[in-house]
Amino acid sequence: MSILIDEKTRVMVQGLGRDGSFHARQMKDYGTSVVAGVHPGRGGSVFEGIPVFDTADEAVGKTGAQCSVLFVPAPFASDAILESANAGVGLVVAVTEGIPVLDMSRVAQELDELDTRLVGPNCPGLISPGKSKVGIMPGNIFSRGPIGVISRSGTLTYEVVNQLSLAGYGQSTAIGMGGDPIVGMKYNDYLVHFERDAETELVVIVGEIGGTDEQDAAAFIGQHVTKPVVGYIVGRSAPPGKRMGHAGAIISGADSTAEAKVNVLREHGIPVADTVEQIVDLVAAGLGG
Amino acid sequence: MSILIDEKTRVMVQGLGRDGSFHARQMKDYGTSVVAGVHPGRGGSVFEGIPVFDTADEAVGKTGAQCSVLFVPAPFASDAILESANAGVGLVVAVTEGIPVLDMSRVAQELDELDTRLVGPNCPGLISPGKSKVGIMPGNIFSRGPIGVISRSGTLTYEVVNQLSLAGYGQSTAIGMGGDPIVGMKYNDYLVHFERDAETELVVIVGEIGGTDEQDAAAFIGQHVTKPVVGYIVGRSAPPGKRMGHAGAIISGADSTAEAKVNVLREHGIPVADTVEQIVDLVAAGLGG
Amino acid sequence: MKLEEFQAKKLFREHGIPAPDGVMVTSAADGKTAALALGCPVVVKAQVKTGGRGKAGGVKLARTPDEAFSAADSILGMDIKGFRVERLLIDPAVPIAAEYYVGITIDRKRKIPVMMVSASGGMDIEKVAAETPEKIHFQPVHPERGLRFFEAKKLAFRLFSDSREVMAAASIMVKLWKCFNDLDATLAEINPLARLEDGSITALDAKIVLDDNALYRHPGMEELRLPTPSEKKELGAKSHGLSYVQLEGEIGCMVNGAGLAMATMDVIKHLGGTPANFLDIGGSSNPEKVVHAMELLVSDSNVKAIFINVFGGITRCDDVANGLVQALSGIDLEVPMVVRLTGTNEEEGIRILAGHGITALKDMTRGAAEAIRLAREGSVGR
Amino acid sequence: MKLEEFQAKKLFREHGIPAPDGVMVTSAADGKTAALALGCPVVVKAQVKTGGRGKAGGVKLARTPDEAFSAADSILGMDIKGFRVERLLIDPAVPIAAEYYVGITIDRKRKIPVMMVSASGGMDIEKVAAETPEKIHFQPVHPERGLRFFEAKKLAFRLFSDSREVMAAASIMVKLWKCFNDLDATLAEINPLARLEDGSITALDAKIVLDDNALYRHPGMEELRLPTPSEKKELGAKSHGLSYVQLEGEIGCMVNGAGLAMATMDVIKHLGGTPANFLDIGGSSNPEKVVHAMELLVSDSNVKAIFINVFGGITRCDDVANGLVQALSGIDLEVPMVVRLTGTNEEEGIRILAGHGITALKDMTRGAAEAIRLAREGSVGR
Repeated sequence: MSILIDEKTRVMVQGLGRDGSFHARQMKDYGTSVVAGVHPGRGGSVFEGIPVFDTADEAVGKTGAQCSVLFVPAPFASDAILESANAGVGLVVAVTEGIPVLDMSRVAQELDELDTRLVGPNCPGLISPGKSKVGIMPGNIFSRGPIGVISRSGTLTYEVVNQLSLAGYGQSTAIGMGGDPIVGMKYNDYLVHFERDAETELVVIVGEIGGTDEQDAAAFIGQHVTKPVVGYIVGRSAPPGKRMGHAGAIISGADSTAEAKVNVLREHGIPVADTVEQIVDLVAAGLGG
Repeated sequence: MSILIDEKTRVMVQGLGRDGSFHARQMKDYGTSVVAGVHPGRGGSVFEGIPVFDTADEAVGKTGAQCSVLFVPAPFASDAILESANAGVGLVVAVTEGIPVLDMSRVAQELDELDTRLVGPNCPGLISPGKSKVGIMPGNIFSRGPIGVISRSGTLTYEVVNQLSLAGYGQSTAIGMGGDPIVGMKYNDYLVHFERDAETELVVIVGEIGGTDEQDAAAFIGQHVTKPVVGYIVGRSAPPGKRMGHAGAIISGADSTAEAKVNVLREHGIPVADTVEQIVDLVAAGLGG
Repeated sequence: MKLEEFQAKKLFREHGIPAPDGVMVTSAADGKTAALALGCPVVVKAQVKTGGRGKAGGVKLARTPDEAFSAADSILGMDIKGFRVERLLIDPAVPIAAEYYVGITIDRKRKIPVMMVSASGGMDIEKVAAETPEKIHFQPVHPERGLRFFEAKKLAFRLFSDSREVMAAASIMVKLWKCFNDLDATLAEINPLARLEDGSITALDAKIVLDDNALYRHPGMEELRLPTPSEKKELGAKSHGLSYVQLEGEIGCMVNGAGLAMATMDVIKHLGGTPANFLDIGGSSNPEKVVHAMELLVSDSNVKAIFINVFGGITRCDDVANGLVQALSGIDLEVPMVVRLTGTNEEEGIRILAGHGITALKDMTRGAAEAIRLAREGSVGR
Repeated sequence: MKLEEFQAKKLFREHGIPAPDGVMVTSAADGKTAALALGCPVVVKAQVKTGGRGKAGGVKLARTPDEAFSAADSILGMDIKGFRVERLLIDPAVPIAAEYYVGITIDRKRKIPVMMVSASGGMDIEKVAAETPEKIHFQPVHPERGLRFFEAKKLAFRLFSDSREVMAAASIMVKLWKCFNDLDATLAEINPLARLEDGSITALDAKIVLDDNALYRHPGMEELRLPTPSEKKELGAKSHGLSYVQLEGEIGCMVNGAGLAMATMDVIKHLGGTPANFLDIGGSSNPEKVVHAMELLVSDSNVKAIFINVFGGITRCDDVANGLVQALSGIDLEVPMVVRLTGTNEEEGIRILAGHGITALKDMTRGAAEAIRLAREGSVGR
């Protein structure tokens, strides 16, 4: 098992520019079932054995794509998310960085009315090791196993996963939920799935400064998650009012500091690592207990 | 029985200007349970024994109003409809004439998401004779009985009802659904209620040129209405492209002519009167059969 | 409020929709000057608020300024479906490769705007809809969200295959929605939207109908009103709170309420008469309104008899009768008149009218029949 | 992008929000001239992108032009929370009866904008939120529908009782939403919104933060950028694809990825060191970026050691190593440097670096500890 995607998930790639083409190939090589590309004006052509369509509607209609991964430039990305969602795609993964926050707010409202879940934007995507990879994660550092990973960051996810893999702790599914102020699914949405997933035995949540998602997760875990959870929060050394790379990583109030988040997690009985290396220790302890 | 309103319906009046004040009094005199007025800036005062509130929220919260009748000028009317709907009012009756059609389109979309039904705008309202009157209809010409009336017009409704009453055919509920291109509930929405209402034995639908609501009703009646229905369509002598008083009464295609509507109704087995007097004869025949 | 082509094209251009930047003229001489300024060939187009002007000879190609002069000269003053041509649009002529239709209007059933496109451009879209409905593609437009680019793109791929043309057309569609929404229009139409030989996409004709109820939000638009003579009469009536539409019949009608006014016209027609007009005086018994309404009726030389049909509702019939008496006292009527009065306090109302020598009936059909009879007799009914 | 008060007030006025129409000046002499032109009394206000300037002495009332001169003279050049005052706003002083708070920002949890109002105006709203949260009233704003008048009215009735004041305040709230939405802001705030003694409502302060990601839609806004020296450095970094924030510590960090960069800073702090900066060079192994990043680090005189922390993902470690070597070959480094390289092909990468005399570790925590040790020793690490 795994959550959201597996080897049967039919994936389409929206936007076959430089990045889209590169990662379409990477995903295919990883084993992802890439069934379609969408690129206006290139309908009817074939890219690396993948049929390309002008619109998401056609791609879904002709290939039964269930999941779309987006490499569309920021000014057009929110339109592309809505195109896929309105075409009936159940899961959209938006890799694109730099989408205006009000665009995402409009997207979020509309997705509420549709049967579509969104991962990202500004995210590395998600991967169910050995089954399917949807996004830009480096497949080789992941390994199959019982750990669920949910992270707001990209390379930090790789760092964490790499250490887990090296220590022998494979992953059921690892998700980069995105570093923007407004993202689609959040910790709690993923936790619901991990809680139900038979393969997952423990979940690592990697958080950062900004917002209060980690607090929401802490409360949610206390009430609804029976599996052990390990936390890690970065940005303890970040000054207030400054954007730390991620648009969402800015300390805008007492609640959004790393300290506040660490404290709330611990108050809910969730062990929190001080360094990446410590995560492995806490995972070992969590699985042992 | 009756539909939508009865003596227990708690009604509030939005907009206590000249018309709103006059008709608030008229409704109260008729026996309508008028529990609140809403007029920004007059909160805390009392009009004719009716407590007045600044906002619909307060009025609903403090009086349990379930129905609101609107006498708010056109430029502010769509906002007032949404105010009531968002305050939890289940039935809004918009008497106001001249609301821009795009405003009504936005209102219609939002009401779809809320649990609020709309009568009108640009309508005389509705009445369940002897029980409750919500709108501007002259109560004295109505009488209690087994006929449901749904009309797109105001005075024409009175004309029809007056003849029915004089001939001894009282009404369960009579509704002026409004003469605008976009109105809230339409024939079919009311027919569902009349079909279920034990007091109603026959429904008269009074239509006019413009749109295809009467055709939709004909198809709906054929499938879902077991009670006899009598039709009457005005505008047979109206030229194409000209607005006959009502913004909705304009022949804009072959389907929206009176002839087309009469024909479709008759094709579905619904007798159609040529004159107001004939309606009474058809009602008599319908109840007899 | 219907705009003329030259006005609609200007609004299109202001919204970024490509459309030929021609010149509106009202004389043949100005037409020639415009042709010289624009460079020939030009198209000389009658500006009338009706379709089918092409078939009626209201659109002509001119290869030289002199041809523009004679085309303008022949079109000005022409009568097209009852509309006299007073204005021309001189547009630069462009080499057309194909013609399409793009329009937005309100879908009354779904209660939202809908965009319609078709590869059958340049034709009457209602004819296309009636004969080959499969050739029209629809896209509902959520009034808050507007037409999204992906929706426009889907439509554009139905009409074009070249991706630059698709993008250009989709962009025009989004702009047309914005134009429709910004102006509170009830119709915004490009027919034809043309693909030119160079692959560019442009609006060769333009139609905008504004929502009269929303004009208060667009005060500048009122200045664009160029009423025809019959519209002038209707607007004059409106300024007195009357809703009036002139027809060609003999029985002048004055009614309170639009639905009842239509029913009155219908019953006249049903009885073999011809209504001279639609006239709704609204719900009040205000004598001044009745005077203005009467003036409208007597100013129509076709009117052979007048039928006043009033239903007293909230306003009582006795009040209405008093209002009518007061209004009619100042009018010297030369055609017969029938008054029908019913509803609240009808007996009292009829008595008041009778006291002033006005015949009043209670029955609408009988009243209409009486008016028709009097019109035929040419006799005076009071 | 944070705007200054005088810029935000101008945008407010353009959106119909009443706000004093003052003058921005950069010298005491101009301040006096402005006071003369506006008429005294005036308020002399430091233009700095931080709160609490009032307490810091950055706002002064001047009853005469000469007082305006001396107030301006004393405020210009002042340091307020690390921001040097270079600009002043001279506003006409108005008689205030009461102060309120009105602001819009994004509610991350509900994923929509939210309007917040409070009768506790003129105070730090975060303090109000922390201490007396019941004094703040919230209204979520649907991003497509916008703030409706009835919603604004409900909020306004929480603050005002006089109906004219309610209507004026509600109208300002609707306009503030439009301003927020039109400009793609992430914050638009009036604090205080003042009721003046004559009952009128006006914005006495103005704060707008624009969404950097949406600036491409508002090309004119870029001209409003008035960067502080540290912002200039960050902007310069951004133009090279680098995300940089200067801090006060000793260990210069260069990391690929924002999350990893924060983790790097944290581990330095955790081990008792102090990070000199946040620096994310993104995912690429582009040598040019590394050169620019290195220049940023060495230009910071606080930096005592450099810690390069790279995780090779899709980009392989050997490619990254080659990029680093190429970049570093042109740099004459005077502080010690530690490179940590891990991920795809890490062994090969470390070998390549070693071949060029660069110490490379696989472990992040050990790398950070080494950098801290070297910084303390002041020795050279290569």
